[in-house]
Amino acid sequence: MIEWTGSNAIWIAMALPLLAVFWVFLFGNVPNLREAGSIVVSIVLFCVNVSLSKLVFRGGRPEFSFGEMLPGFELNFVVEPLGMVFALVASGLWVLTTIYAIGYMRGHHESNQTRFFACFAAAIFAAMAAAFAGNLFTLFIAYEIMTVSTYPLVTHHGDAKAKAGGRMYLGILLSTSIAFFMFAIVWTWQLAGTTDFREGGILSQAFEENRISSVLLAVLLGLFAYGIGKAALMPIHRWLPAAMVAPTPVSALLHAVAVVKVGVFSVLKVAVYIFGIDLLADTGASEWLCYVAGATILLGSLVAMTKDNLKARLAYSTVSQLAYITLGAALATPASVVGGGMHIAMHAVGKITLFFCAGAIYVGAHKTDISDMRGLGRAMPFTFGAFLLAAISIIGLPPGGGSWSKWFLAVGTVDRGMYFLTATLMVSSLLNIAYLVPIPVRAFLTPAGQEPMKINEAPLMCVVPLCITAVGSVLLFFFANEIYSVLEPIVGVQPDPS
Amino acid sequence: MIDIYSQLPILLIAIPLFAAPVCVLLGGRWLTYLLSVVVCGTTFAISIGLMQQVIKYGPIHYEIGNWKPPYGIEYVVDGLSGFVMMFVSALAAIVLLYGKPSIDAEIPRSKHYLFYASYLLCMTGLLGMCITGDLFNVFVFLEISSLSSYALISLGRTRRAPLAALQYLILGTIGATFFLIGIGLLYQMTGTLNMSDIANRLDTETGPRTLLVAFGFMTVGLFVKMAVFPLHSWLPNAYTYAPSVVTAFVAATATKVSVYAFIRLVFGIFKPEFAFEQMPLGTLLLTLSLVGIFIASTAAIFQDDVKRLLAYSSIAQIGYMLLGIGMATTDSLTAGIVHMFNHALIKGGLFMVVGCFVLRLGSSRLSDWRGAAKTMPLTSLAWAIGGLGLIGVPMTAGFVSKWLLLTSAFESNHQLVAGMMLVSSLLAVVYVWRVVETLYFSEQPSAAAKEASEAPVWMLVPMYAVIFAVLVFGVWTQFSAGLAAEAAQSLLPLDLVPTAPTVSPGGTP
Amino acid sequence: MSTEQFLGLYNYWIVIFLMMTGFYIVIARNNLVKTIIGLNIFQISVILLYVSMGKISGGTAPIVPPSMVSHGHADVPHVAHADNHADARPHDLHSDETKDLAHDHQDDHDNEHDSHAAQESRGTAEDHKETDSPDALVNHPVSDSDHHAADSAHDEQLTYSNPLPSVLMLTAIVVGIATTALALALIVRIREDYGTIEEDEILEMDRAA
Amino acid sequence: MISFPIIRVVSKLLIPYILLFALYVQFHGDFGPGGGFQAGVIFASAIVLYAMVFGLPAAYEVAPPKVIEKLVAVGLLLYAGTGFASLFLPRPNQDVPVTGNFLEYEVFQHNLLPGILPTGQHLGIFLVELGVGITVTAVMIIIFYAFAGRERVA
Repeated sequence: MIEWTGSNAIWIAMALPLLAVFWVFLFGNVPNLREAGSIVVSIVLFCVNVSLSKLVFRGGRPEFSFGEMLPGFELNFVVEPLGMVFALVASGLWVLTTIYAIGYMRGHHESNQTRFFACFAAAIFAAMAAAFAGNLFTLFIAYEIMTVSTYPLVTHHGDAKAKAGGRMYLGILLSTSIAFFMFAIVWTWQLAGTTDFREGGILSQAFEENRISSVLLAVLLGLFAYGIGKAALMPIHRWLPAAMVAPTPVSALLHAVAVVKVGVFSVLKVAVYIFGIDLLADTGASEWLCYVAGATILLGSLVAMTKDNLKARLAYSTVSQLAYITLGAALATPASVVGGGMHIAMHAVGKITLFFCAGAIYVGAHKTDISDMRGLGRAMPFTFGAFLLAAISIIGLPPGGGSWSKWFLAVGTVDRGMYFLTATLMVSSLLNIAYLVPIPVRAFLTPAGQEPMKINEAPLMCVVPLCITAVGSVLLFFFANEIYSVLEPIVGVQPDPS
Repeated sequence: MIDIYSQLPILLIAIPLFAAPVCVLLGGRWLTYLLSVVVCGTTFAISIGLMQQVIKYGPIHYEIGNWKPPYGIEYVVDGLSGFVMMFVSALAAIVLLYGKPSIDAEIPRSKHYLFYASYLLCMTGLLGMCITGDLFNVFVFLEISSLSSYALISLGRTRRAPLAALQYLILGTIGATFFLIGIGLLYQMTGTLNMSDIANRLDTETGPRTLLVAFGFMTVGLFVKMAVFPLHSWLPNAYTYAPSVVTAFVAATATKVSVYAFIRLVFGIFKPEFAFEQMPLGTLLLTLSLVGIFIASTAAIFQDDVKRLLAYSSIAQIGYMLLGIGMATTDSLTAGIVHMFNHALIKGGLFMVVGCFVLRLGSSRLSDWRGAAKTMPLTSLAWAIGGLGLIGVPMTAGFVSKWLLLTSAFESNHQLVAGMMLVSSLLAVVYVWRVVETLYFSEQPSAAAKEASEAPVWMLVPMYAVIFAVLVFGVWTQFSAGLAAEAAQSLLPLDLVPTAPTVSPGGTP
Repeated sequence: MSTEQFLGLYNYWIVIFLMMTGFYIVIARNNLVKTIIGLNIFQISVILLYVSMGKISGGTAPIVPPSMVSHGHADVPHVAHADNHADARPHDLHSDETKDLAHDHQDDHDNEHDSHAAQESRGTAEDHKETDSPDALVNHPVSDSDHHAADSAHDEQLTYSNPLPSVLMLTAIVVGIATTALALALIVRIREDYGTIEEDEILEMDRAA
Repeated sequence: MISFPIIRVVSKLLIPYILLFALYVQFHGDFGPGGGFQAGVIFASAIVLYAMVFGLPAAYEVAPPKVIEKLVAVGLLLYAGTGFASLFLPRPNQDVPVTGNFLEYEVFQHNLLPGILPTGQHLGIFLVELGVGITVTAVMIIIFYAFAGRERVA
């Protein structure tokens, strides 16, 4: 038997989604068996991650290595708290999304469901690999696998619009990662002689030895920030709205959780473990990134307000929210980094709820435009109720989980003395209210249009997951302290041994 | 009894050479096909045996007719030549195994036995170029492979095929003659034709000007055969109008073997110090290959014929190999050699996919491929995977060589080259993905694609063997990168000292 | 470069002239047959280059003289057979002695270059010396005093031209013939398909198609 | 051609001598200048002359294209076969029996009819030259046929 150790758990966690891929292909013609397998695997994966997290949060750093893939470059996996949180969020939400996707896909009679579920599992595999990646090289490989495996999901419908969206998606993500990310990794490797993620960063020595100036450090950071196109920093955010042509479960899991979070997660990891927050703070190399992130926060929110299509609005909202996390990395203070890490979880749970709701509205009422949703709240109370809860969390109002992460980010801006950015955060929150809250409010309070109300809630398999996530986003408010304490070690604070 | 192991080097050449006239004698279609497949398989097995011996005991020397080396012809198998011969013979065997339906469809039946004879001769020529340790012999084998490939290309279905073959013939002959002039000048200076003997006798440091002339002639001659930009003009037509099987075989092997000959020339005969310090080979290669990569990749984007698209892509990919040679460090040379191997796999696989589509859809024009993924899912998937390899996405073979090239560029302080290389590889995304989109996401399938059926199983299996190899060698790099590293190590044990003072990593000023 | 030197290199001038002529024809002619003729001239120039390289003025064909054969060789020596497989090249000088001769010749030709160049101070040997090629092919059959068989056979009439370039060129000629035949065959097919062998007309037709 | 009796008569007279000369060059190639290559061309020229004077159909009867095509292969096989044969024969004068390398003619030494049959190196060269001669003859004729008989064959 395989002994239950941390390092075994790592490869098991990565093997499970792959198993799901094969399972789905194997039983592609037997929908029930195919989907039952997906659910079982996702639940098992979550349990594995939970048990692994206990070890990690106590201060363990399990490792697993596939050995050198290329001379000097190992396929190496190390679990640290940030990655663990990300893995927990992704795998936990995968369970719900799978259930939701079954309801959605069946309710919609989508074609090519086998390809859909297989690619879905492959994307989760990539997310796990990215979360556990022990060095930049491994992270890069996981990142690219995710790009390629999600492309068929984006172009799922196969029409001209999907094709254009897919082209934008693949074009931006692949080209930025090849042109910038890869370049930055090799540059880092040349400077530091390694690409391992280490506490305190690996570039400080090169800087002390004058092999790189602070200006070039800023350039390198830029290569990373824009190379990781999944972080959707303006002006390379266009792929994210374009990817909204995908079926809603895809948008929900991938473009609220897995794909985009891999992006910001990578940015955080690079800032913390490659540059080291001390180096960033001392050299000011990340200062420009703070402003770019701030601009993205504001512009994303502003654009979101102009969108009438619900998914497009949520997409721009995501662009804006992702920039919060990038900002957390760029501010490079302990509070901001931890806040950024928390926001990964908070935003993931909140945003997936919103997308679930969008999908449920589409399945139940066949509506995609916000202006058509008047009075729908009475027909779909659970859906819009959940929407409201999640919106509160995203905006950052208590009792939503998002309030904590935004608080720590704001603390970070004050620590760095960037009051201008503090103001930006506040303005952005106001904008969030402006573009999110009216949707449920209008749905509940305005009377329905002239058409007769024959609309019911979406199928149970759609509604249950979104209620769970909505409740989750509120619960996170109360468990914020736990998340904070498990994330603290990434900025050098040792965990409480008790 | 005959000691078969000691005779392996000559058997590698003699068996296919012997089989070619036998094909002519036999005539017919099935018998010659079976014979050719068996011979190619045997050749592959022999090359594996040779490689094993090389790994175990070091380079093998074989004296033809038992004449001692500087006078007799010597065959030498070392890490590099063994490696190249192995993948050349492997691809020759697989392409032939795959190609029967395609050959039946594209080549007149009365010419089949001649086709197989030419195919075997072409393979003999390519293998001979690798194995021989004698410079004039290289020329002879070069011409054997060239002549037979001209004949193979002219077998294409359209009337443009003979013209394409003729264009190739004219340029190829000029290239080969240039090479011959170089050989003559070297012989004049040293009085010997044995490569290692020439290397020993050639005084590259204070040598006469004739040396420069010889080097120039041979380099340009091989540039033509490698289709280095701007001497590539023969390649697109030749690849486009040749029968699909021929294209798959020639594209996968011929230019690679020329690159091999070039590596031998630069590192084995002329010393790298001469080539890169006295002659501006490094700058020349870097410039030509970068310009070539950009221009050829851009040209590939605008092609409507998939064969032509891949042909331009080949010109660009040759550029990557030359980048590896041009940076002239052990690591970059390793990357160049690995890319030879990887690209042979990828391009061979992709052209095999094209062959399947041409068989079923009757055309290699992109507009006829619309929506073919519905009716030919497996073939289309093979294209997608091969295409990812060509782009260099992680877990495919293309990534390995690109990564190695990138790291070696950084190591030798060619950051600009590294950046341009990455940007240029984005162009590959465009031309590969155009085809993927056409296959998978076309709303209006073409008439041919609607009625097409999946390619026959015995084309699919060998094709997937190659495509699968693209994935395997993207993960398991010990084999390809390991052998290449050893070969590079033996060719260029020490990096050349960079002439311009640069900040060396790790050193404090 | 003095006039004398210039004329002394006459073989190279001829080669260069032919080469450029051939090259020009290949590039400038539209007619495919003429292109092939140009290609042939181009190849011929290289053949001349090789042959003139190996030729010694006054040298004979490298046939092993009877005086050497009588040194206990039962075999009748055969000479300079030519065939289209390059393998046979070094075997031309058949007996062991001759092999050794060739060997010694190569080992020592550096030292002896001067004396022999003086002796044969015409043609290529001189040319090579005066251009900066030190190891020009000096073709002297026998030179070293320590060679047992050579002593008796050492006389002027044994000066022979290096057979190797000629043999190499025989191979090159075969290749040239094969190329030309193939090219002409292709042209015949092109003519049948297009009705013309003018390249620009063919390209015009292709573009129209 | 019928109207040129002189040409017909002269060629008829000449062709045997051309063939004879070809054979001389072929088999005396071992002793003096000559060899299979030159001989093959001379031999082929006789056939070509015959074809030019008496017409292609007559030449096809003398040298049928099918046969000639196979002869190309036969000549090559003779050459390559000599090489292979040397792989299987033992080297002379060795303590431990070792077989020869490819095209190692020394292994062809034998004691049959010494002085009349060639042996050793001589035999090897003889066979290889013969193969070359056959191939060159056949190739030259086939090239001629290919061009001269284009319309009729096609």
